[in-house]
Amino acid sequence: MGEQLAQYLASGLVVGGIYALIGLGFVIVYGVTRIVNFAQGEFVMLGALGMVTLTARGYGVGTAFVVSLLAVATVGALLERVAVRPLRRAPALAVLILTIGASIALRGAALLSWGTDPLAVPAFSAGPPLVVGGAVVVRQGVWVLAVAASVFAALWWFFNRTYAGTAVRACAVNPRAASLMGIRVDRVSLLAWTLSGALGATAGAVIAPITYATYDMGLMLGLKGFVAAVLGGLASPPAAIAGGFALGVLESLAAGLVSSAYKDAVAFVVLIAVCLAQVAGWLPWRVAQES
Amino acid sequence: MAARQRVMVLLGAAVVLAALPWVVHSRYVLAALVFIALNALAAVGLSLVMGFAGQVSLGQAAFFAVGAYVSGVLTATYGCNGWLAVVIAVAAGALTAAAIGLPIFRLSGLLLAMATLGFGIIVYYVLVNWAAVTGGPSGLTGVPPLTVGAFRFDSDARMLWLAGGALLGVLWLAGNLVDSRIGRALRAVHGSEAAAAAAGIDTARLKLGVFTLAGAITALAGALYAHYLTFINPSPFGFAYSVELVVMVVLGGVASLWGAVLGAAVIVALVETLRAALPLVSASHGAAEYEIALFGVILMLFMIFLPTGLVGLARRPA
Amino acid sequence: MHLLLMLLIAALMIGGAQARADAQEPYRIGAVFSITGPGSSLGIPERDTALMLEADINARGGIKGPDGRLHPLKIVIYDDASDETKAVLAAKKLIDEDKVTAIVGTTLSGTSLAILDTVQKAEVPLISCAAAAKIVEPAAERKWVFKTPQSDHLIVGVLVDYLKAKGLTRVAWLNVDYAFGQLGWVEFEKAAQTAGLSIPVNEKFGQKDVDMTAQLTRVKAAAPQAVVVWSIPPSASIATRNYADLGLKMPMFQSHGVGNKKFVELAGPAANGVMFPAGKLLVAEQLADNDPQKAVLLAYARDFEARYGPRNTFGGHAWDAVQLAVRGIERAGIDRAGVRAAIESTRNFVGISGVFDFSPTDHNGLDRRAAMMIQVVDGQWKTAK
Amino acid sequence: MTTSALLEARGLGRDFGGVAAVRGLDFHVAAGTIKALIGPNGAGKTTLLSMIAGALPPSRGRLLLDGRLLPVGRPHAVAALGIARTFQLVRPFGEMSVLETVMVGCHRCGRSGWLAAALRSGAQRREEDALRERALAVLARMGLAARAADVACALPYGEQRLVEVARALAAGPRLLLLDEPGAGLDATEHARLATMVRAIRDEGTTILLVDHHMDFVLDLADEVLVLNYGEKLAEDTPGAIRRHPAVVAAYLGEEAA
Repeated sequence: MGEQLAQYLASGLVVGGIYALIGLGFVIVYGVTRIVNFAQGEFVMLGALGMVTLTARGYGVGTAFVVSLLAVATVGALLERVAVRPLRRAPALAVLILTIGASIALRGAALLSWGTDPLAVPAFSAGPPLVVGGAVVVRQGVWVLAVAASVFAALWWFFNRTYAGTAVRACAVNPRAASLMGIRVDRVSLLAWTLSGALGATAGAVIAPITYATYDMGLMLGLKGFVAAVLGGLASPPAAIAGGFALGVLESLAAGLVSSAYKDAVAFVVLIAVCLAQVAGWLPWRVAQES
Repeated sequence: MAARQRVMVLLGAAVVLAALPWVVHSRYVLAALVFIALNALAAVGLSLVMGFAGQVSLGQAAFFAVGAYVSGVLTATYGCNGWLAVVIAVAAGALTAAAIGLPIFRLSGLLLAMATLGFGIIVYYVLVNWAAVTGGPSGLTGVPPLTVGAFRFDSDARMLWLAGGALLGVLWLAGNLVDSRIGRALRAVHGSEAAAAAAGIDTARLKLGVFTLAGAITALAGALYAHYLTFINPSPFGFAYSVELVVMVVLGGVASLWGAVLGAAVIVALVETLRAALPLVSASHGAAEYEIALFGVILMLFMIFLPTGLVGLARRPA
Repeated sequence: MHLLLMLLIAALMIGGAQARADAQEPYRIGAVFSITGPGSSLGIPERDTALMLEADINARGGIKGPDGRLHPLKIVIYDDASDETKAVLAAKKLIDEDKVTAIVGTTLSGTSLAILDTVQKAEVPLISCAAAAKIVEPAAERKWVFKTPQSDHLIVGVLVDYLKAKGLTRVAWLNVDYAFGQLGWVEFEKAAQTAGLSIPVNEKFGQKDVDMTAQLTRVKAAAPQAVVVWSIPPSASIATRNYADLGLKMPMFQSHGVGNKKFVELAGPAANGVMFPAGKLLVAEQLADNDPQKAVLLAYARDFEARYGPRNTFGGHAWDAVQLAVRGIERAGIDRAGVRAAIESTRNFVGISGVFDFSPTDHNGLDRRAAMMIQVVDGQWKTAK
Repeated sequence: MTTSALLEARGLGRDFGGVAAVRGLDFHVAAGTIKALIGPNGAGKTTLLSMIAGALPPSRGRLLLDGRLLPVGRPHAVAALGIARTFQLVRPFGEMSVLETVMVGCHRCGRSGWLAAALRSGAQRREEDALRERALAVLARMGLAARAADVACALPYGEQRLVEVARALAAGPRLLLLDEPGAGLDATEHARLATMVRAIRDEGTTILLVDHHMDFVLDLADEVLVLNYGEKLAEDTPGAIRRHPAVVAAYLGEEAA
């Protein structure tokens, strides 16, 4: 049983790392703009399919990673400029529907460009899986955790040690005050969307070798990432990371110890539970609402 | 719309509806109109929630599924009378909505939208995994058509009378409601919740009431769907259908009942036209491939340029 | 509003009228495939095969009808996007607007079951390319409906016989949580009981799951003699790789759902050794020369691979369906009832999925000979020993 | 003038994130009087009004209407007890007409439920007519009869304020809370408002009024409560307030300067 538990934990952490990366994208955009970006999962899909195309053309994993990251970050920035900005005064629900539209449009575009077949991406490094404390971890799983850790560290540095990062944080706390202090809120919004595009692409690129890439992979991953973000209160990057790992482990334990039939429902039960707990005031933190 | 005007319009529509099978003989066109009517019913329900309670439900397909499965299982598995099953299905839709709405309507805005999304997906998993009752992913066959004496609603034309009649009836009731004290209160809540509450309106109860009503209407559409197709399985009731309903409502114009009907008609017609037209352009792509991208783009364009929908376009002063 | 309704009807009618405008007197067969949506990996080769057959038949001058004259063949293909309501509309459009004599498809069991009522009432022969047995059973109630793929109980039966013959009696089971996986499980549970196999664990996973390690860890703990995974790629491939990564060594069995190159391509070396029951098409070259299907299989595989890439059994289902419809039309022309009767009386038709013997009580027409065990060896399909 | 207290506050306090907006407040509003609430920006006036209206739960203390506790955090229940309010910022109901807006104000006068409304029962139609008449009467009184069919949010600002008052009045409240009803009105409109408020009082409605406009307030009110940093600075008749040294120093002096 101990070995099994270790295995559930290990697989849960790898999957949780993916959710955490996606959840971070939600938190950054939500923090600054109070928008739930439904297209976050599509960024992940684009990152993964970008890796497919680039590695198939013979580029190395590193080059492919950087190029697809930049490309998807550009998509994020474009989306902000073309679609989100004109609606900056609209109600939050209108913007939510807009991003749902964006996610469907991106999915449709991917379907037309890449087709419906799942596509494979080579692992970052070849070799048999590692055994850690009785649990088997594939090498790409280690990559997922390593990349997630580096991204978290880089984000921490960015938010706490750079001017732009501080500006983002200021906007997240109080956009009006930030603008009074001379911070260009519209630029910060652009930055947030670009960043979330890059984060999504990163998640997509590292998981593609494990999950393969398909045009419709974004929806479920995006939703799980959102649940991770809500679990962490939607406003705090470290909490979203914790939420991601918690969700991954919870799903894995549910599949392993309870029943695999309802494994995917776990995330959504958690989602509703967190929402309700928030209303009832049972949570030590609050989900930041539209101010 | 004044009450009398509304009655005239609906009566006119009823005459057209009654005469339609003598004018249109293609079962395909009639079936498309049946699906428009069923989608429009569900969309009218959602437009009440979106336009009058100011909330987005991303799980509306779940109520369609509840209606379809309650009525389908009762008749196909337990041999229950069809109309009784439809009534129970509608009640089940309302009860489900009330039960889920009671806790989640204390949430607001985005959290509420996401909670309804979660609810919709959970219902889908229940349909898939509770195979003993629902037949699981491979579905439930043998749902009987509805009958009145010897008259069976088993052809496209007859089903169109039923579904179209149900739609007109719901439009009449919902139109009356919107024009009443309750409807005014709903519109007030949408306009300013705080001011509405100060006027003595129990906003939480009212919103819950609308959500319940929408659940009932959507379940009615689902029940009729089950008796029309005589077969149900979970896959039409997934998240995609919830989003499609939102698209219909947004397209037509959020706070307009006729807008929801228009939205449903346009979407079905668009999909069918696309299917007819696409083979002329490209043999290698399925129509649905373009359909997905097209839906997304339509949704975005409408939110950016025409948030009041097609009805808003018509109303806008020239 | 009335105006809009009228416009709408007009638009729908124009859509239909266009298709009717052909001058010649072609024979029209309708087809509904899942070219998009979850069923697309099956629907696309089906569509390709139908297009190929249409071109080949017309290149030979068309179909010789009961009037003794050659008629061109027109196959009207619609995409149902793996969606039930779209399938119903497509079927009605084929029947009333395109005036087809018979319909082939749909791709998936759900969509086929959804259009049953339509074709039965309209009295149009339907030849389904979907797996579920209940599409054509009981045949007495499904007068107008036939299907070409081997039913689940047939495929599962071949697998269970094989397991038993190899002395593998403790078998773990995993299936994907939609119709294909569920129907497989229902049949397997039944067949296993009859054959005296025990199933220490049965687990599910989603088609969009990214990791099945948790389920496989439970399997590992139960220490069965063999494992069956009933799914299609990509989840089937992910499960296969997770299986190898966890170091599980017992033999792994899968379904005919992995009978395409995509499975091997995605799963990589982990796919080696995987065995699955499927039609003979995949190993056509290795069949004994006296196998009745060998020539037909080789010809189809050659034609298909020359145009579209590696063969798979799904395209074969469409080949059988179209050929059956064509044979019916050769005997009865555009008389739908005649075509139906012709199909029902078809005996000894050598197709891709097997040799078909239809009868009023059997609208699938296949038996155990239609499937065999196949093994992946170094990325290639081999007849399992 | 009667002296029985309609509304009474005891030790009322409200914090926002540790900062007290209102603290330890005791006062009462006598039935049938106009009480004015004044104080500089941030003195806690609107916070106080929101607490009375039930929109904001107090952190401490109690509010009593006729000696009975007011429901907390349930504005519609407070409204049911006969307390109506206007808002500092006009809150129109979307695209609603003036008549409908005022009819929303008398929402509580109606009884008919969902089913009656959907079926347009006879009783429901009669009730609808009664509500319409009542709303029209209120509009006529406010001099807005000609505006009944107009879209409320398209009216000039001053008239929107009057619609806001009409909406509150339509409920037939015992206690009317007016949050800066005179803001943005010109002199003639101000005079009209003052006449109207007096008339409302004379019909027996008690009024609690927040305003910045000193002359308007001191001229109109029967009693004045002065707030400063959430605490009571003074509570007295207008005449006494004009001479109250602390008030003059803290507030009137500022105004005068």
